[in-house]
Amino acid sequence: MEETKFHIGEFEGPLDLLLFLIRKQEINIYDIPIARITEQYLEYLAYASKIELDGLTEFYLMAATLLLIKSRMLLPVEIDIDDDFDDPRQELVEKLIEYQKFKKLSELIAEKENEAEWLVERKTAQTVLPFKDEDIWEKIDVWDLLKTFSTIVSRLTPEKIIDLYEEVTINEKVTFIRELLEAKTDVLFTDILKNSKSMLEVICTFFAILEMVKYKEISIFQNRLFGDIRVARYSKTLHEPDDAADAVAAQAQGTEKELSSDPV
Amino acid sequence: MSEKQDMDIINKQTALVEAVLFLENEPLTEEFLARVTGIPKQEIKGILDRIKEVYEADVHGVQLLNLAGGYFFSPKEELLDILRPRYGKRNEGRLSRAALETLAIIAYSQPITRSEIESIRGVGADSMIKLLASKNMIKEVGKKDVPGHPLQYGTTKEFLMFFKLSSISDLPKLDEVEQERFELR
Amino acid sequence: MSEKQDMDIINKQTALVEAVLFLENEPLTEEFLARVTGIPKQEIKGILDRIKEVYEADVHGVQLLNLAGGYFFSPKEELLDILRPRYGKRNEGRLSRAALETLAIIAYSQPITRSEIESIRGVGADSMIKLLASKNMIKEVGKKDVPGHPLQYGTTKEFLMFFKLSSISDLPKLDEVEQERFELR
Repeated sequence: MEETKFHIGEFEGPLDLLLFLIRKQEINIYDIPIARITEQYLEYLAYASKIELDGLTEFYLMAATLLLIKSRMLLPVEIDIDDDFDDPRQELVEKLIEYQKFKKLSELIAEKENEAEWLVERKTAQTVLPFKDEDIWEKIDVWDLLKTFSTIVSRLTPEKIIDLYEEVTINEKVTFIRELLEAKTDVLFTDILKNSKSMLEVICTFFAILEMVKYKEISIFQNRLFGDIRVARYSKTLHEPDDAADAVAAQAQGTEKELSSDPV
Repeated sequence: MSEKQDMDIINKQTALVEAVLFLENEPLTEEFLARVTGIPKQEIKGILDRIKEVYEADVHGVQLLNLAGGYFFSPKEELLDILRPRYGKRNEGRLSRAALETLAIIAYSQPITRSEIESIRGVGADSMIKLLASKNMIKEVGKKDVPGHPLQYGTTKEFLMFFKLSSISDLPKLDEVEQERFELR
Repeated sequence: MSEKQDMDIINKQTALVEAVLFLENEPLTEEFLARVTGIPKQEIKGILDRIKEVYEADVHGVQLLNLAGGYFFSPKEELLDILRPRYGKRNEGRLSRAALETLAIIAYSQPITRSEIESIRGVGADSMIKLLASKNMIKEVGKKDVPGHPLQYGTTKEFLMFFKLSSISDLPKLDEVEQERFELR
């Protein structure tokens, strides 16, 4: 075999291989030199079976068919006067042409598939018709919120839940501290911790405070070592006496990354 | 009734169908549109043709498409290149050559049995049939009236949608030269 | 440039804006439309006016509305009575669920950004955030320390009052079984 650069997986079946051999030699499909083609087919198969064992059954079946046709061709044929005898290759030729047709059609379909490679999707509608909004808020209570949230949570994949968990606790504490500071100008660390039952909550509270200090949302004070920490709303005049720094601080508030150098 | 009044009614019906097509986010059949709008089914087709025509104007960026018997608005093809980066979603699950060959045989020769497919391809078709069925591209459509009553397969609505065809008769055709090549002499 | 070419460009831009309004399916600002389409912001207004005018024709069932700076297509008023039995209820139902879900996420996960909400619910949150903010249930509470510094939302005092809570820590907790799902694995 001159070329053995291809392997069995490249052919979708014995018909595909046969078509390949026929095309390669530009043979007229209606007059296949069956002996030559059979020889080439078997050579290929002998090579292929050395490297691949799976999926060869059908290829061997075709080999048997080819050999059968070949032997029939060799048998002396009683030629009738009208010259109308059955060509042993007839059935195979029909199959090859039929197969070739569908190969062509599958190329057409493949082109269509390429066109369909991208979808442009419309987003799901949420507000379409004007609605009476008072209906929405009718009879909702805090348990509806919990129920809704727990349904949402149960829909989430574990990775998302882990993220959410971390955010919930620290962020919850941030919110809690904000609330406290809306009512009072300052609050003691121990007050914030008062309701904290678990170590995790204490840690989260601590992280929440650090976070808020970082964003210059609060200031923390401690008047003696190991004393209670006082948490107060951030006041820029306390930290940035000069005007230029004031402007920068005001601009940076809540958005900048730099750590605050507030004394602890 | 005056011509003016006729026109008013037609306009109102067209407007109503347009609004329903806009509100629903999926392909709608003529039957569905008739039921929802209360417009007689035999008039729906004419109204849809009218909407299609209106949206053909260059000023419009969406068009009325009809795939697999369902009508829906969709951005025009010439805008897709601009819209794709933001709104495009890659169609997952491209088919292998073997799957496409099997699908082509089923699409163009349906209804067709497993053994008929196998005789065309010269290889077993079991796993390809399972694969295509799992992708909703084909389904069982009946049984052949021969001994053993083997199952027959055909393509699905999803197949038409995937290949953007309004019906099976829209499948791409071989051109004449190719057609002749594949005629048996 | 010829008048014909000018018209072609205007038509193409109008078509593009229409397609974006259709795909986004919620109120869009002029800034957003300019950014997504690449059309200069000062030209967007003219294009929107043109779309508005086109859809005023009787044959159209939707119209371009502009509420609170957001442009969107909506069914015409005269069709609402016919459409409401089918779409009014369903959309209210859908809307109230969407609003409640969004509010629950914000309440339990605050502060939270729009894209975080969207990643949890899997759909756009813009219109729900606007709605909840207009009801004074949520407000902007800060900016997240990530590139782009997206706004973070949290609940308001009115939210606490509405749900008769003295503070956010009074929100009922997920029960133990569900809590376990939160445990780090």
